[in-house]
Amino acid sequence: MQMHPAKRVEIVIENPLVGRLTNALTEAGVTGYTVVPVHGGAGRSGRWTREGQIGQAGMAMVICLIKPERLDTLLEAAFAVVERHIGVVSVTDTLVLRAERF
Amino acid sequence: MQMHPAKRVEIVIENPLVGRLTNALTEAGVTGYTVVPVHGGAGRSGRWTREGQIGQAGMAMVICLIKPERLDTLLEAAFAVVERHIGVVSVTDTLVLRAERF
Amino acid sequence: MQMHPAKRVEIVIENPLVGRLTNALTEAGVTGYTVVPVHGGAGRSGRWTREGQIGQAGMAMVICLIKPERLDTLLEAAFAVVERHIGVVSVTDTLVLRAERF
Amino acid sequence: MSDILALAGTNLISPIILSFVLGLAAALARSDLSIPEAVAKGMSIYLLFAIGFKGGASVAAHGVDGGLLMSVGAGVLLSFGLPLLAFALLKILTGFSRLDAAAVAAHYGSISIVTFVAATSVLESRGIMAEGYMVAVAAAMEAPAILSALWLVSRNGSGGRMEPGLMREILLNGSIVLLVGSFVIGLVTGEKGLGDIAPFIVSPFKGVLCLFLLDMGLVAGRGLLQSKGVIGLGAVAFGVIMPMTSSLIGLIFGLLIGLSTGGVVLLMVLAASASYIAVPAAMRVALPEANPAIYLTLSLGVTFPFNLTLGIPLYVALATQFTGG
Amino acid sequence: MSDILALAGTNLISPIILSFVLGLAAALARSDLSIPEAVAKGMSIYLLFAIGFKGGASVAAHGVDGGLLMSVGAGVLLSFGLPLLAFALLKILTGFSRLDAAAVAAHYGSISIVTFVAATSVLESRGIMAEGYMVAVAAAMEAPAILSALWLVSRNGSGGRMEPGLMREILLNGSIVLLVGSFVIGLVTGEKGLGDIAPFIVSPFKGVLCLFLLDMGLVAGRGLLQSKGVIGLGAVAFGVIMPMTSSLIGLIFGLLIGLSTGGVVLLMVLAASASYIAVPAAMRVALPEANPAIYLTLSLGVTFPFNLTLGIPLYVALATQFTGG
Amino acid sequence: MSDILALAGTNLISPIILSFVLGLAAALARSDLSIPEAVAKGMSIYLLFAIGFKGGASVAAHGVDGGLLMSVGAGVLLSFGLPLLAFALLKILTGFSRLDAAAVAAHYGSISIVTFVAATSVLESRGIMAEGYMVAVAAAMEAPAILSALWLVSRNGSGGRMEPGLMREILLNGSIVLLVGSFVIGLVTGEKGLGDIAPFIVSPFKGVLCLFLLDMGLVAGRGLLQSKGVIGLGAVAFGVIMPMTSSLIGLIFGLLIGLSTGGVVLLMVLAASASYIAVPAAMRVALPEANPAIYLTLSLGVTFPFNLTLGIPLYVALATQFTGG
Ligand SMILES: Nc1ncnc2c1ncn2[C@@H]1O[C@H](COP(=O)(O)O)[C@@H](O)[C@H]1O
Ligand SMILES: Nc1ncnc2c1ncn2[C@@H]1O[C@H](COP(=O)(O)O)[C@@H](O)[C@H]1O
Ligand SMILES: Nc1ncnc2c1ncn2[C@@H]1O[C@H](COP(=O)(O)O)[C@@H](O)[C@H]1O
Ligand code: NA
Ligand code: NA
Ligand code: NA
Repeated sequence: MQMHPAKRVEIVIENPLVGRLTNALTEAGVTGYTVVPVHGGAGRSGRWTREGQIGQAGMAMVICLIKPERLDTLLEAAFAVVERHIGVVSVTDTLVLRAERF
Repeated sequence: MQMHPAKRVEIVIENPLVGRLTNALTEAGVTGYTVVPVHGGAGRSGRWTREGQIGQAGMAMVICLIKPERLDTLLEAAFAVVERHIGVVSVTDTLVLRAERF
Repeated sequence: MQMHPAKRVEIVIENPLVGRLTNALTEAGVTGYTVVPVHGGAGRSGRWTREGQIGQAGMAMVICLIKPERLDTLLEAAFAVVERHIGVVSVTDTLVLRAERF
Repeated sequence: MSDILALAGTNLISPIILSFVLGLAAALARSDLSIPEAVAKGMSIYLLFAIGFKGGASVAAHGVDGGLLMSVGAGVLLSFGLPLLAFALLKILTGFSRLDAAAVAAHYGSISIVTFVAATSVLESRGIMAEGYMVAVAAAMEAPAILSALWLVSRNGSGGRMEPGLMREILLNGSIVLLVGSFVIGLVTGEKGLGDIAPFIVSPFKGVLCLFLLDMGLVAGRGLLQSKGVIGLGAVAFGVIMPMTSSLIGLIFGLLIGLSTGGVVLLMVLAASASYIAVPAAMRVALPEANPAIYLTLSLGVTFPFNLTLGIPLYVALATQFTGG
Repeated sequence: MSDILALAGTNLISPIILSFVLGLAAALARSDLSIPEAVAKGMSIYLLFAIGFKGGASVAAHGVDGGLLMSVGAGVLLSFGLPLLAFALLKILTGFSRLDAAAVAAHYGSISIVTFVAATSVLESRGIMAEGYMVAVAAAMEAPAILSALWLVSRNGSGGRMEPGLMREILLNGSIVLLVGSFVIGLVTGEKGLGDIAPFIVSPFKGVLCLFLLDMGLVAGRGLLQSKGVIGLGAVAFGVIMPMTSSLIGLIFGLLIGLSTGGVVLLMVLAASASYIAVPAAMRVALPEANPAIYLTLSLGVTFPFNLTLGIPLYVALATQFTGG
Repeated sequence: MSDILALAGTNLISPIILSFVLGLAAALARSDLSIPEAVAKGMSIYLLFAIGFKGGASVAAHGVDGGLLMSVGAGVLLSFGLPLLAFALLKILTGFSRLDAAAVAAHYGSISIVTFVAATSVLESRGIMAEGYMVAVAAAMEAPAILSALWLVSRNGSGGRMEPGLMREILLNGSIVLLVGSFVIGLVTGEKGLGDIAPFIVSPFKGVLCLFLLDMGLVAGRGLLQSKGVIGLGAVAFGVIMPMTSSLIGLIFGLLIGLSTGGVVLLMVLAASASYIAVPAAMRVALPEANPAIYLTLSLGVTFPFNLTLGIPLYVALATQFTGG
């Protein structure tokens, strides 16, 4: 089956910032992403779980599949939001079906 | 530790189709997959979130780890289900422990 | 943007073992991971979904981004927990922003 | 007329309607207020269980008459037939593609159980009785409309196909099973069973309905925002004209069968209301190329609020007039 | 005998049992009806809190007597001992491996709190009183059976190991903590406390139980489908013979302690019921090689429905007979 | 004094407080007891809706007087002003950075609606009436404190910035919208509306509050474990001295406005309580470098339990004393 090279960007970010991140992505021309819930985690700011939370806090994972040439635009837009906040960003090489969608 | 090359296929698909997809995978001889919930996303068919949904709608992510030589069978089975629907498919090279399981 | 090579380890494991796994990772010096809920899946031990479950059972996905040179330590720690249990482990090459965090 | 307006006025000033309005307003103002999906689903299970059980217990108390079979038959007929009417109306009022029109039509042949529940609670507060078995009619009307819509599409060769397993999925769809199942439980355990669990399914019912409608308002409002520009004036007109027309057909059927005033109202409401759970899910499988933004916006964003606020009082007024009840 | 059947009949025609049957039927018919995990967990927390609180308040009202300590002691003894009986029976009736048999045995020594709750509500509707502290006995019986099972496995050298932290996890397991905690709160705040929150934990209790059993039916039914062929006729026989046998042992203990009729019934039910939450989770950690499909199917798919439908009326009949209550 | 202690004693022996203590104890003992996030959020929506509705219905019944506007004004003033006091106190008692101190200050100017709800239920059980519009005061006090805190930070040039959209987010925050919205619904539908849904929002209220406080205890306890060592003795002292001081300021305001005894108590409670939902979320956006462990531990782990157990009875005693009520 015909596959096309792409980048898979995975961003773990605090819930109150998800809207800002996806807005920034949209403004940067990124039209596709998927938001996955996160139940808990650990990092430089310590360990947490959903059960130890009240209200809107907690984190989410935003996954973007994108054409390789658009990666830098995306990362810059994402970084502007993520910069001052906790969370991580990773980029993996991948292949996608139906390239016309990206 | 001994690692074995494998493919990681990630399919984002509408909830009402998850059962059809996993059935198709099973019929194609794929015995292992993991279904992860999705909270929201955006694509060619617009932006959505769980909170703007009622009933069974929304999407899910199906992740399959598979021996490289079985990739084509899997993609064909998956594509037959996904074809007419919204959603994305990506394939990444990966390594797995305990190859006898795949 | 400056990216640094890293490994992305993805472990699917039973819920009652998540705490043990993250403790083992912490003891092995891994300070960062993300836990994602899993809604269902299939493998050598059969097919299951959240809806067919009562109580604490079910599975979760633990994702670790880690410096390549620390991979072996991580895998050994993880394997000690996962060994006798159902579940899968995969390792993918990736790139991360803000390497000082890993 | 002024009577209807007065009725509508009283209806509008109720916690139930105002909760829906609050949700709608919060969504349109882009507040982050939201009810967790699991809780909303839990409340809908509660409402289905309660309404089914009460219907069954009421049939147990009053006995079944020939009306049950006739009403179910009428409901099935309506569910099969109304999509054809809707399809024709859509061709006149909108420029929707054949596929989109068929998908919308399926929704209007099927029913909205929350509209039904809201109507029940309006009847109750006015002291108007209705046949308990109308719940069974509601269940019977969920599915046939989907078949009509698929037939509308397949007539010209392409598009909709009856996927293997889809029919079973539709008929064994959670809300049908729960409604019919709890109806049967209510029927079997009767007054005694109802007495046992009344403090759970009767007393707090209206309050739960308020919170559920708050959520419906949120969902409808967010849907409207997300699909701005998807539907034009003609489509909005359809969303109001269609329920008014179908309610009249429901009225005729109800009078012919000889239902009580309350029964006639409920049949009108079932005819007038449009599905927003079972049918959308079926459409995603059977007609994936049809645009969900269109049918969800019409059903949930136009027709549901219309029925809830103006439609129900109108139907009550008409039914009272014609049954002399 | 005909008496027992009549009792069973009345028992079967109750919203509680029929809700379970509805769930079971829906699952076996492969309907997509489902109750969100969070809501099901919420309901189980409600049930544990309510049953614990009411037990405590009842002890506060009637005073503690020596029966409390003796009953808890008897419960612990039963929980330690019944796995040995179960293990022996399994060796006779099935071909399960040592490991699987031990895992199953752990479940039957421990208890099912929903079966206990269902029995309480049967007693209530017949006007049979029971000691409030039976709730404490239930809590005490959850864990010891796990130790017995691990001992059964370790006896022949391999397999089960007491992972560090497992013991604490079992003893501080959510349902034990909630049951004991709310029992103590009920004990401390007494009738006044109960009065404060009765409209929450007393009146709607049976209704919530119905919805919870609907979910149990769904889960049990789906479990049966997923594990078709895992258990044979011998295992099914075990799933019925074991609770009947243990209930008799419970009967003897109850009579020796001098419990009231209701108390004897509840001790029989505790003995006869099998865990499906705490013990499975512990088994996944301690005996991961044991097959969960076996122990979940037996406990949830065979013994739970048996106790719910036939077992409880049988135990009530026996206890009434022997206590002369 | 002994009076206050007696009051505190009675207060402590209530299902509400003991449920919180149970949650706290379970978390500290590292039990896995937990209430699903969706259920906890569902309960908080229920509590907000119920408290808002009842407030509105009570205003509808007793009429509005000038006190409403004055009280809302006083609330806004307190919310703006108390962060300055908190900031000064923190500079004296702790070594927190400017940023952390400002973030903590925002929490103490804002309010905790659960503390308010708990106080309402204490007043009720003592038969002390309060103005229904205190609910509106609560809503008005949520946001201003955030602005004060951002001003405290921006004064010295760096750090906090008012992100675009943040102001709207804060003002249209779910709990404010729900509280104000249900207050208005209660006001509009009045006694009749309340009668309709009282079996849902009045009778089971205290019971739901118990389960919600159980969850708060679990969250507070887990938070304390996770942030051991983050706050020192000075900070703990702040967590007790600050609410006592603000409650006195609230007392003065309440007396000046001429509120009833119950109204004075509630204004004291609002002043004394610290936010743990709206403000933390706003801080994550506006002051991401401030340490959440500090402000959550202080607000949820120190001040909330203090107010719940000792604070409320103290405020009731003081208000009774000074209003002569
Ligand atoms: N190395 C890592 N691998 C995976 N997830 C991580 C890692 N580091 C941080 N995270 C996630 O990002 C969140 C915030 O991390 P931090 O900014 O390091 O406190 C954590 O709670 C994790 O969910
Ligand atoms: N480029 C992308 N990256 C990640 N997820 C995507 C992307 N495009 C689409 N999706 C997901 O697939 C769903 C349907 O996409 P579409 O078919 O483009 O409407 C979206 O709601 C997203 O969850
Ligand atoms: N090949 C696979 N790809 C993705 N997930 C898998 C795969 N095999 C197993 N899993 C996941 O791991 C769980 C246990 O697998 P197993 O140990 O094979 O029974 C399954 O329920 C899946 O969630
Ligand atoms: Na209709
Ligand atoms: Na037992
Ligand atoms: Na305050």
